[in-house]
Amino acid sequence: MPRIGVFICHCGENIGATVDCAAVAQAAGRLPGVVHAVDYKYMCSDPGQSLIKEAIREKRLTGVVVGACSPRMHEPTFRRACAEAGLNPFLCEMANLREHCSWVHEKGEVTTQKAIDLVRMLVEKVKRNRPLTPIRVPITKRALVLGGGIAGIQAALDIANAGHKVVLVERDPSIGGHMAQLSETFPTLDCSQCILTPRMVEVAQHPNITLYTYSELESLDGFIGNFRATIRKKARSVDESLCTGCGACIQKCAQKKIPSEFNAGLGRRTAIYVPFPQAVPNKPVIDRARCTYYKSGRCKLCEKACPTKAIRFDQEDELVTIDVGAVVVATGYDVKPTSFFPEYGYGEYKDVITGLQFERLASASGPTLGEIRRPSDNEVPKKIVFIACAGSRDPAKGIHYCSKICCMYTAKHAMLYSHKVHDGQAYVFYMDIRAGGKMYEEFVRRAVEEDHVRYVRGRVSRIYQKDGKLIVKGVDTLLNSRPVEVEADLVVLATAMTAQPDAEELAQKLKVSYDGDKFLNEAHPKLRPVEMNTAGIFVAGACQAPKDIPETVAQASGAASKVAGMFSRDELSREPVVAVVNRQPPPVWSTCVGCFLCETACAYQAIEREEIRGRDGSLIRTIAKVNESVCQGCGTCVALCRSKSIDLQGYTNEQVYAELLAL
Amino acid sequence: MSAPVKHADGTAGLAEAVAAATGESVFNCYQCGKCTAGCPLAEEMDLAPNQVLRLLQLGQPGMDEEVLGSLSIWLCLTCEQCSTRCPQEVDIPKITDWLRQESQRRGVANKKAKAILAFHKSFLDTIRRGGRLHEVGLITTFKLRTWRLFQDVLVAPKLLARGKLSILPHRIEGHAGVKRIFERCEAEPANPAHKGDQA
Amino acid sequence: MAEYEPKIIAFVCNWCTYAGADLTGTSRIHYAPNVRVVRLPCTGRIDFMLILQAFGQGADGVIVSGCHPGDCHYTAGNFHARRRWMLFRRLLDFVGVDMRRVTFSWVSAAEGAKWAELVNSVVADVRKLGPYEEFPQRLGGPGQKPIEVA
Amino acid sequence: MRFGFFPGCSQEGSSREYQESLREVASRLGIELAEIPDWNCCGATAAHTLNHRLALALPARTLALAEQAGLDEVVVPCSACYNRLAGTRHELLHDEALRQQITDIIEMNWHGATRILNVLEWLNRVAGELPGHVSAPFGHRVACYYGCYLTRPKALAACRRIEDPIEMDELVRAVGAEPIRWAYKVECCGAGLSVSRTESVARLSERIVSDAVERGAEAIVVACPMCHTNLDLRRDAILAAAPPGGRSRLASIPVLYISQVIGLAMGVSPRPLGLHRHHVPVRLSAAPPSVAPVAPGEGEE
Ligand SMILES: Cc1cc2nc3c(=O)[nH]c(=O)nc-3n(C[C@H](O)[C@H](O)[C@H](O)COP(=O)(O)OP(=O)(O)OC[C@H]3O[C@@H](n4cnc5c(N)ncnc54)[C@H](O)[C@@H]3O)c2cc1C
Ligand SMILES: Cc1cc2nc3c(=O)[nH]c(=O)nc-3n(C[C@H](O)[C@H](O)[C@H](O)COP(=O)(O)OP(=O)(O)OC[C@H]3O[C@@H](n4cnc5c(N)ncnc54)[C@H](O)[C@@H]3O)c2cc1C
Ligand code: SF4
Ligand code: SF4
Ligand code: SF4
Ligand code: SF4
Ligand code: SF4
Ligand code: SF4
Ligand code: SF4
Ligand code: SF4
Repeated sequence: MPRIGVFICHCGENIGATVDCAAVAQAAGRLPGVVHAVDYKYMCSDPGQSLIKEAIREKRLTGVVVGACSPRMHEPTFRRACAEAGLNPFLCEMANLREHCSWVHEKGEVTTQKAIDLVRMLVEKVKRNRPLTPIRVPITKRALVLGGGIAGIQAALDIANAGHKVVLVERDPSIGGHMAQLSETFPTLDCSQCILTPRMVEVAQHPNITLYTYSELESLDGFIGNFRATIRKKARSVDESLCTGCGACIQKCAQKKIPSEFNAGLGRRTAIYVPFPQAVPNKPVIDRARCTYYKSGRCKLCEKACPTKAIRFDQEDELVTIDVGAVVVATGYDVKPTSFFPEYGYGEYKDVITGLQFERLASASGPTLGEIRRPSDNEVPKKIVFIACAGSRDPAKGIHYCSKICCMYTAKHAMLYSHKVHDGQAYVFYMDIRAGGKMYEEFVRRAVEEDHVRYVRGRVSRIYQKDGKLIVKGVDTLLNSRPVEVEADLVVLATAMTAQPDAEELAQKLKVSYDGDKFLNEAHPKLRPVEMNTAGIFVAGACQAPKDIPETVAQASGAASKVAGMFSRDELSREPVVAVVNRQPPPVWSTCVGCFLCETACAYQAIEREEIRGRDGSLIRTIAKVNESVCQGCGTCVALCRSKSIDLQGYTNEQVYAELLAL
Repeated sequence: MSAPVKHADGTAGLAEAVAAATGESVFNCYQCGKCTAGCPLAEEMDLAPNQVLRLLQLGQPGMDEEVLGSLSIWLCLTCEQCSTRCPQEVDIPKITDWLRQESQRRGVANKKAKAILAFHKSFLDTIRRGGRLHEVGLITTFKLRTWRLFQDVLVAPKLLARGKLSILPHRIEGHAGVKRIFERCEAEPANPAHKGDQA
Repeated sequence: MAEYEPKIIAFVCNWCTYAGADLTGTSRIHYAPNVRVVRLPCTGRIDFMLILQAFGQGADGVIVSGCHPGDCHYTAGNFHARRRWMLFRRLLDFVGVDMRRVTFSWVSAAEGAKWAELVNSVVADVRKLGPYEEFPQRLGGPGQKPIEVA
Repeated sequence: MRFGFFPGCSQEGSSREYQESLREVASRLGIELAEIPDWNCCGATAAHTLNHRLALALPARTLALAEQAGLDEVVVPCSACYNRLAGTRHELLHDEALRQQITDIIEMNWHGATRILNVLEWLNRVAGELPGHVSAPFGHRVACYYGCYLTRPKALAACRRIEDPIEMDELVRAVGAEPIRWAYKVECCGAGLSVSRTESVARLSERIVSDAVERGAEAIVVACPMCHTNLDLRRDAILAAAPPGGRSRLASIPVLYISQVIGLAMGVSPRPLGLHRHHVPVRLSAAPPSVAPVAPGEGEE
């Protein structure tokens, strides 16, 4: 038999002036199962709490209802009091007599009656409460960081500096990401590599960081605190432990004309290569798809050249499995190629390039050693046109969103051009200038005021080639929509920043959600910007949305601090408001029919499949099982389950129906 | 479809009527100007294509009338260059088609568009009569309508000499049916979906 | 029955509407006392049978209210809820529930006044409709066991 | 093979050489072109401009007649007619209510059974037959001009690459010509304003002819009577619109229909192809192309 105690609080005058608290307590006392009912002036005060504790001990209460303020205010207080008196804290409920009753209604019988109803509902509920224990999950204190761009580098260093182990996995032969390709960076125009490369070296040397380059995530299992990652280390064809990075092999390589990814196609590289001189690790890989030996079975010039005999043509991919407690996803972005733009020539004009290619032209480490020369004939362009929003804000053909950073880098490009080509003229065709950020507007104004970049407000309709010039046909909507035609030597498209082509695949591997544009979704756009909806997985950088370096780094540090915060404890502990699938003695096992509607309902991937096997190991049934460390307790699955096999602890069907039946 | 836009005096704006009749919202246009930049006739227009849309978007007193009385709507060749490249997929020719018909209905067509209108009307006249275009008939009617007696006189003999002009019109068997099609199409108001009438 | 007082049951989520109703209290905005609130973690938890049960229990009107779409504490919970509400509507309609008696709404934690307005307007509407006698009778009157679910 | 055929009005008159040459090519390829019985004018720009319903009803009558005649596919050589017929079909198939309204007006049933083919689509379909018939490869550098209605609107998708179509280029290459890369493939020639605003047409067409000439084309190839009229018949107006110095260069470049180019390559003599009907005389020496053909779409490399 339940033995419920009811405690009605006056909150001074707050409740007492409107509700007849004594009458409520009396009425509660008459409810079946209630063995104790009192009212008191301030329940949350020490004497008030003692009242409850004593009653629990003396009356051997099996449940407590406090009729007072909002549970959002004092539920923890009273649950703690119960626990101190030896009653499971989850056997305590609160009826909201203040915010939902005395403060919002007139004094009188009706209001008192409502208070009685509210108490009765909770009494019926609490009779059906079960003792629950907070969920505890052990934590593996090692983080996996996916992607070695500035986001991944920053996150890895922050976590490692907090004293935790980090495994950094980068797909390319070197870390660095897009930032390594940039020339100078807005709004300060500091040299990108100068600020990045020291960080890259730090990563390589940090005792807490294990670096896997030329590697990819194969699979991820488990849940917060207890993931197991399998990583594929692609065959470099070079034994890293022997290689000294001398570069002799590269000098001798038979294949020399492969478009360099690092130079965005503007330079050439060899088949055995390091992507750029400051690469980390500075050890080559063989691009097997392009290597003569792998194509024809002959060559091995590199092997002959190598003084340390490090070349390994027979090396195979290697799978490594590691346990980690948290994952930071920092896989970055991609840009649309010029071939995407039909009206700008389907990528057929060599002197129509992307912003990223311009970065390489402007970079001292680039194919032109920082001189602005156009790809077709290596001439210095005297008239250059920058086209903003190329592919962005173009629902018809491109993407609907604003890529956010291109207004700024276009201003930067125009500025760098003006600094390098003194007799040149830069034009920018734009729709809006989006320069929100510290010193950003000032930066754009400088381009206009000091460097005399001519900004034309209008979108370019078409580009075609004539007599070695690129005819750019636009319009100035500020000048009564007058046509503006520029005969340009070089055209730079601020092409859209898009998600990585394999973002969807990766998201599915990680079981995290992504938006319609394949950018990964944070858990909440304002309040949980670095967490993802799968507990224990965090996000940083441009894989979440287009962003510039300052924002990327801020988010990376945010993600790292979340990880470090998590790792500062040995166990995770959470409220046990989670779903459970019922289990019954065989032969029923469970009423779950295995329809897995709940699985589709759950936004957190908390539903797992459990196989029930007979003694002989034969499969009897597959039923749903909730991973309680992942479940957030939203109850969506419960509402969907047609066989009522899954229930939400703390808000079970029985409890909720009991509340209703009390009315 | 877009929200209705009212004029200050409470009458329905042209933008709303356009949306009702064509399903095209002028509010989708974000004034990038790409349409105008590619339009072959923009230089000859009194209002650039994007400006037509802008006037409709603002719908201030007199703006709708300015659009309906413009020469631009008659110059448009329906070449679809603008709509093909428009990032917001605004179907300008479709809107223009409707504006022309509305302009005629209200009798406010631009005076300079007279020749164009005359040509189109003459064109339809010959079809109304025979079911097919009769080029000699077309040119003659057009001349009569515009008094442009001498222009094209130079071309006609060339055509005749090369056996390209048939003097006698061809009449299809179903010409009566075609005539009925004309009658039905012209009987109902040309722009049935237009609701907002102005004083 | 001289003074008919409608009985309203409200299913609300803990994070938005429950908190919103708390704010109504802290702002001392008064509203009709006819409503009884059932607190749930999320509107995703609400199912069709709960609404039926409420009517079976003698409710004259039901309010279902949670976070605004997109603001849900549980990323997707109220999207599920929203889709399901469309389904609920049809189901409730099919079972013969008078749909004028079910109100779906969104009240955020900041919308104290909106909560009061919502309750008042529902109470006024349901008052006009009169007691919902047909429905509980069809189910055998108040106080019966929870409806068994197929 | 048998295809339905809709010649369109101008090919009964000012552009009859287009029809003549098409029929000549078809018959040599053993293809029957079955004219839609009692077809009527598509209404062209005029109907479009003046009365939307009429602009749908006129083509709809012809579509219905084609369907009655049991024609599965109808070849429409004029790209403006193609635009009207295919456009009407598209619009009526996507709007049930409108279809009802229009079929009431034309007093005929219509279900959309007949497909409309533009001339390039059709020629590329039968291009497999060509090699065996080419006896006098058309060894000239040509500028393939598509104009507006073959490439637009997107919904009708007559050409794959909307800004730089290659269907005609592929055809002329198949008969030995060398298509040039140029900038005015899809720029408008002025279309229906030919009579009412000849000056505008002259201005637009002048740019087209100039670019073709400057890039070394020996002829312009078209697939539309309107384009032909504007570029050929209006040549005097074009010259008047050209900057004084450059007129003579623009005077002599001929404009050929794609069917005439194919016909010539098949060894058909000029007269049955209607070459004598052109305003700008077609005088092309039989010299082979000086440069090896470049595939359109390839880079300069
Ligand atoms: C033309 C241009 C100019 C710019 N100029 C500036 C500027 O001046 N100032 C500024 O602040 N910002 C600038 N930016 C923006 C800047 O590049 C980005 O903000 C920044 O690079 C984002 O860093 P990230 O680490 O998130 O992504 P990335 O730099 O893209 O790094 C992602 C890394 O993850 C790796 N990776 C991807 N997928 C996987 C996978 N599945 N597994 C393992 N590894 C993977 C990639 O190989 C890459 O190394 C510019 C951008 C462009 C395009
Ligand atoms: C009109 C307007 C509308 C906005 N709308 C949105 C929106 O829709 N979406 C959005 O994302 N953002 C919006 N914002 C921006 C948003 O308000 C800010 O991003 C956010 O509030 C910043 O939070 P904060 O904590 O940094 O600063 P604040 O909110 O300013 O908090 C700073 C706190 O520090 C206290 N404080 C100050 N000095 C001291 C001191 N010396 N010692 C101790 N305490 C101190 C202050 O009292 C204050 O409580 C809006 C801003 C404005 C002005
Ligand atoms: S428990 Fe709540 S209602 Fe009671 S005195 Fe404390 S604050 Fe007031
Ligand atoms: S074997 Fe391959 S990597 Fe080595 S030198 Fe030859 S081509 Fe280059
Ligand atoms: S030659 Fe050998 S040691 Fe030198 S970089 Fe190449 S693989 Fe490494
Ligand atoms: S940042 Fe500027 S250039 Fe880039 S998409 Fe946005 S508005 Fe266009
Ligand atoms: S919805 Fe219910 S029956 Fe279906 S799998 Fe989930 S728990 Fe089992
Ligand atoms: S309660 Fe919510 S989070 Fe938990 S399993 Fe169910 S749907 Fe998933
Ligand atoms: S191209 Fe489209 S969006 Fe741009 S101005 Fe023209 S109609 Fe408006
Ligand atoms: S359709 Fe009309 S407005 Fe559009 S580009 Fe052609 S002529 Fe200009």
